[in-house]
Amino acid sequence: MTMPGAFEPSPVANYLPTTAIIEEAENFTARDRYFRLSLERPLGHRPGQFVMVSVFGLGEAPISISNPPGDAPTLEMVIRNAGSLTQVLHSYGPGDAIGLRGPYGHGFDLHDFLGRDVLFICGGLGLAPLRSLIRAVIDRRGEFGRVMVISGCRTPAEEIYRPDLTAWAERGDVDIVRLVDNAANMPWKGRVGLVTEPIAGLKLDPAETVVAMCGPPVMYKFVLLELAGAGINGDRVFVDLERRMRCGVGKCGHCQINDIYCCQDGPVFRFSEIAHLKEAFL
Amino acid sequence: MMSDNQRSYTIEVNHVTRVEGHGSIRINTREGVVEDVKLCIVEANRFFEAFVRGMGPEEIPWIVSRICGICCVGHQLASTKAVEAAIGVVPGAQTIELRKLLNLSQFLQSHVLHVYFLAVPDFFGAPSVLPLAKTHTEVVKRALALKKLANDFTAVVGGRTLHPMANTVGGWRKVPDKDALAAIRKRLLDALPEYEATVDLVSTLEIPPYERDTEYVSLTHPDEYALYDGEVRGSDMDGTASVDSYLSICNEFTVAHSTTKWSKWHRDSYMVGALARVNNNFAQLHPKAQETAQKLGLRVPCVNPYMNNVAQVVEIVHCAYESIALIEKVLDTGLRDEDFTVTPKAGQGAGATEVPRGLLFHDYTFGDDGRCVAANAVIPTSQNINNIERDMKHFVPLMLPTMSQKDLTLHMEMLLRAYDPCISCSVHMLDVEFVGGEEHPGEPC
Amino acid sequence: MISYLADERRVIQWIRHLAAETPVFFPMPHGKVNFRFERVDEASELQFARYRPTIIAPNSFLTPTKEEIFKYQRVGPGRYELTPAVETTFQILAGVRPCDLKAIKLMDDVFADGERDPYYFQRRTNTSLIGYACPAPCDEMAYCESAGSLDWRDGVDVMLTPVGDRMLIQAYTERGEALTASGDFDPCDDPDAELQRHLDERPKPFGRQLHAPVDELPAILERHWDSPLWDQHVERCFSCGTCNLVCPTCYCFDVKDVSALDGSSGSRTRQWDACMLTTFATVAGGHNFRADPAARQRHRVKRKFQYLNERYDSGAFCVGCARCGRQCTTGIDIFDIVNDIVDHDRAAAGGAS
Amino acid sequence: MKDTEKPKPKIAFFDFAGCEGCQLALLNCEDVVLDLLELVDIVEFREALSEKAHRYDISFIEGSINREEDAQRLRDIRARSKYVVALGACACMGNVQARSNFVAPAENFAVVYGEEARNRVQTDREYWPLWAHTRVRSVDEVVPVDYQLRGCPMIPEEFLSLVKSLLAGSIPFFPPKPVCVECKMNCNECVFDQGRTCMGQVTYAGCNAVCINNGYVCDGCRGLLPGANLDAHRQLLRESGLTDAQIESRYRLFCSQAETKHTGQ
Ligand SMILES: Cc1cc2nc3c(=O)[nH]c(=O)nc-3n(C[C@H](O)[C@H](O)[C@H](O)COP(=O)(O)OP(=O)(O)OC[C@H]3O[C@@H](n4cnc5c(N)ncnc54)[C@H](O)[C@@H]3O)c2cc1C
Ligand code: SF4
Ligand code: SF4
Ligand code: SF4
Repeated sequence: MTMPGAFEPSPVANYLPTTAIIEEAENFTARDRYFRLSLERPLGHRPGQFVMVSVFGLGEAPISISNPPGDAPTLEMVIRNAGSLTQVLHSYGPGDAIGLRGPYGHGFDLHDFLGRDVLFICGGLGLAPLRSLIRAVIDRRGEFGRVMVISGCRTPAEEIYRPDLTAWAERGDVDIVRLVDNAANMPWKGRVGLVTEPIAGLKLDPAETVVAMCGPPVMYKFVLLELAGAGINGDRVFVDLERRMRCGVGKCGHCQINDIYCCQDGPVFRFSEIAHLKEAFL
Repeated sequence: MMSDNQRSYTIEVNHVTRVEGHGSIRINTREGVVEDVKLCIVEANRFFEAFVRGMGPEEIPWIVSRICGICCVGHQLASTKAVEAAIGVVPGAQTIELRKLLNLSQFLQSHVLHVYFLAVPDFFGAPSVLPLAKTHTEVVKRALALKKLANDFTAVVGGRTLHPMANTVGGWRKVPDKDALAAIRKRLLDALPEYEATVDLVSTLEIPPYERDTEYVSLTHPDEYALYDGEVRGSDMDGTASVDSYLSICNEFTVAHSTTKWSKWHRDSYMVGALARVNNNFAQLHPKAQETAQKLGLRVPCVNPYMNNVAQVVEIVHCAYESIALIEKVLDTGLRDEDFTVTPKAGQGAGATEVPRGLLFHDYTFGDDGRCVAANAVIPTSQNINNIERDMKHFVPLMLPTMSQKDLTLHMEMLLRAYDPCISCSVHMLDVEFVGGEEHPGEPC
Repeated sequence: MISYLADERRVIQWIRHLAAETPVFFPMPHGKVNFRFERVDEASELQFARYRPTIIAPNSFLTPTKEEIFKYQRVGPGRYELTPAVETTFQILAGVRPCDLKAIKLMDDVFADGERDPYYFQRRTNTSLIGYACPAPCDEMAYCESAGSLDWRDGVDVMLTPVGDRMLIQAYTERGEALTASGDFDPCDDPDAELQRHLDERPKPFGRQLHAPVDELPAILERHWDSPLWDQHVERCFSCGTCNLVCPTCYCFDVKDVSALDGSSGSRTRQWDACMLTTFATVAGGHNFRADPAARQRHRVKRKFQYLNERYDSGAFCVGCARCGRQCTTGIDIFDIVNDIVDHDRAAAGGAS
Repeated sequence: MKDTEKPKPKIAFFDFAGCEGCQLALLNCEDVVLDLLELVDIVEFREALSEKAHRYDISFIEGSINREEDAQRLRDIRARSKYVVALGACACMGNVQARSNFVAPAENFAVVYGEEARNRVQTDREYWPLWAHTRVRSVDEVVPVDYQLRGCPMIPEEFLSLVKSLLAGSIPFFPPKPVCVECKMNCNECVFDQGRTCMGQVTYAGCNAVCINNGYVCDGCRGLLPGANLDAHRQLLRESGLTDAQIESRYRLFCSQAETKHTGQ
């Protein structure tokens, strides 16, 4: 690689990926593969940010950063086999090299959560970006009130980051609700149902709770209704909006909703700031 | 032990490779005597003459170009001429020059493809051109370069290489870019040594020495080596026949043992194609092409059908020099956008042009509403097929005493390929032939 | 600013003179009724009077329809050498109309947003603009005055303003001064008077007029999210994206890799995309955030008259060139859509009061 | 890109009823033909070579399927192939020859070969296997097709992009957009501005609008774009002065087959 320092996007390095080597790869589910990459230097990211992953010849895809911020020159992510590029990435393993640029976007700001009760609502692959924040919160567990994680997916076979979920549950100071839409004929100790269902049972303190959520587009409308029912104000709900993205830096126009670009102004938004955008929650 | 040539056997080559379209050869011998030789066409029908009915004049050349990918330019030109004759359109001088260029580019492309890709592997004893890429890299690279040049030439003049769209009834939809044309001329000039090398390559090939005299039929023109236009000449006649009389030239007829339509004119059969053209119009070839013929031992009249490949090389040289000169002329005159609006009307007309494989006729009739009511096309391969079978019938007994079955098979395939038959084209003209032999009752060959 | 006067013949001579040294692009007739920017050579016939907005707007000289952003070359297992595309050819766009000049200014805003886009700006800095102030609407479709772009001059190096049978030539930048130095022009002492004359000579109103001022449109459009008008205006829409592609303020692009057969080398390119195309907002997995043509049309219209004005505060993103309405084969005109919504808004307000 | 070595995929070409122009279009990729041979084994290509094999990674099928005998051969090829790619308009949608589907087969025979031939074909069993002209079918009407390379002829760039994609273990994808996109990017004057009519708005792009670039109009040889607004298009053609019969003939010129499928007739 001849272009140094691409992790601090400079005008020249714009769009130019650097190389990272896969250290560990594991299939979490039939279509989700976990990767840990070693980098030349720490990413310097915030939870909720993303990187553009490249395979030369096939293009790029935005992928969320799963690991918490820190000094380690590491990047963790989970990639779903969803198309032309991600299918090829699923054949990649330790030692293989991929291209990276970023981190991009506005992630979560830890200050919005400090001292509060924190509720994470993750649908399916939505746990991938939220894990970065959950880990950051747990690392400084003492500085937060209650910490609650609702993690749902379609079937038991589709759950990602299972060891993490188990470890968090074992701590005792984090409330974990794991649930699936359908557990038919599969071993499953968690609950069956939609991520909206456990919310009422958590007996949230509307004045103290801050929510971070990420999941498939259909999830948002229903969760937001449920949260509104629980009296939680839109300015304390943070959502992660994923749209088609080609450039990652607010130029290509694909992720535009009204006057915002999800990549540059998001992907994490305070709900109250975008509640009026009718296209945000289709 | 019986020697190979004493045995009774059947040679069957189904779906002969390295020809355009699907054809099969079938030869029966019994105790060293040839009982039957047949060339069968097993291509599926596409009914062009049926479904072009109802089309307007401009649509016809565009659609019938799809009769054959290799001969698309030829079908387009012959049908354009026929349609123009039918509805009384006279194209301008510029259009005719562009059509000639388009035709020349197709000759260069098709002949290079045929000589290098389809015929030469036989002489190197290779099953295809692919292994030659390793053993004769230079040859293959040259073949590709020359083919690319010819393709780019077609694209510059016609808009694209296959099924070009710039030519239409009455004129040119978009005249070629003069810079691009000048660039092609320069590339042709630069490629002259490569064409020379092609001649050298072919001079090393051993052409089977078989001869059989036949009638040679082609266009002929008082002012030039006839490729785009002219009257029809048969080597057996004095004077010429008009294109309009094409039905009495091809004289399509059926024979008792076969349902195939055959052609004959002054004799039992005739040959069209490069050898026929060279035989009939040798004096009008470019001097360099005449030199080439001499170098390759082609003396007219030449009656060895295997020499058709050599005649193609002679024409490659001719076309290269012709193209260079004609592009220069066109560039000197300058290119203008022309009006090519056409008013459909009733009428009938035939058109002919030489295509790489020989003489091609198209004929259309338009009704009062300006839509096509009848169509006919007589393609080179259907004219040649009678002659090919006769060659085979003549050669097999000559070869049988000295040749193994394998060699004989190869020689028959080579003979077929020497004619550069284009069976995709012929399908809509030829009936399929069945061999009712006892071994394979009812099975098509 | 230096100002000159000259007749059109001398101005054209000057442009030819520039073209002898630098690539100059000028709107020239193309086909039956259209124009496009073409490179000026000896054979070109240059004319200012005859004009209809070019098929593709001149912003294609700043963001080409297809542009390489870098090349890659494998140099070892997993190791690639990247070479960013550098474009430093100096070019002049001459005869650029005010609508397109404003559009270029808007593109400057877009590509400077967040990270400055190096590929856009390397072309932008190497491009000189010679504007031409329209003395009359180019045809019955234009509504540049109403869209607020008719008097745009910001960003030009040289502005040509027809006054009577002469032209006022004004160099707005140092580069403009250098360019005009080679012209055979007369000095002009009172450019303001000339400009005023130009304005006086211009028809009033100039071209078609929107039914509401552009700065009121964001609020009006906001009130009509669910209007059945969106559906009505796409009944004949082909979702063909023509309206996007011809628009001087559309800039969306797709990123694609073009590789050699064995994948060892190639380039990453970006090429124009269009939000009216069906799959523009489709994500992997198949969900389409704007599957309905009406939703796409609404997005396009609101982008031009609401969203981007809100984001960049540069006035309407539609400059009123009317290219989209002219080039739409099915006759959908954003001008009609907007007016229709304004009329309904007015009617509703009238009915309510 | 990964660096592990994979065995060369076996590629085969089969031709049915068509002009063989698509195979020729491939031979016309002179710049890359030799490179391609480094990456794949071409095991069957009757037009250019005499070799044969029994299992194929990618089978390219050229031509329409006009007879039951051909359909059988195609099923056999499908069974032996990992991917089947329809190569060109004939294979993708029947192409021009599918126009004859609108006429009784016997009538087509009579026109081309005369009454006598028609009678023979209809009465003599022996002629049946070769002549049985069922109906002109596209490849996907007979067997499942993985990918389509549209156009008459197919576009070599698309062919290469498909091969590259499959070699890389990826999924070939040809964006569904109309020809107008490419036409505009080429800065062409719309043919409607010239008083002519065009199929570009409802036709699957990928040809770079080559016909319009060269002064012609789009005749739709790449087939109808899924979901295209055909009602609006027919209406536009009507307003441009075409009669309903002319409109139908325009639609049928290349994509008779695709159109009947498209509109669910
Ligand atoms: C901020 C952000 C973070 C993300 N984080 C993650 C993450 O952590 N993990 C993860 O797995 N994913 C994540 N995604 C989603 C991920 O980016 C996509 O899954 C990925 O881009 C798919 O790329 P691909 O090349 O494999 O798919 P592609 O093949 O490129 O498919 C994507 C697009 O191509 C087009 N397309 C392809 N095939 C078709 C077809 N048959 N018909 C129509 N259109 C088609 C569609 O328009 C589709 O939108 C994230 C997305 C965003 C925006
Ligand atoms: S140009 Fe017209 S038909 Fe095409 S997408 Fe735009 S509005 Fe629709
Ligand atoms: S929306 Fe239409 S009128 Fe407005 S700037 Fe774009 S092309 Fe011109
Ligand atoms: S000419 Fe055809 S393809 Fe081009 S824009 Fe017009 S309708 Fe579309």
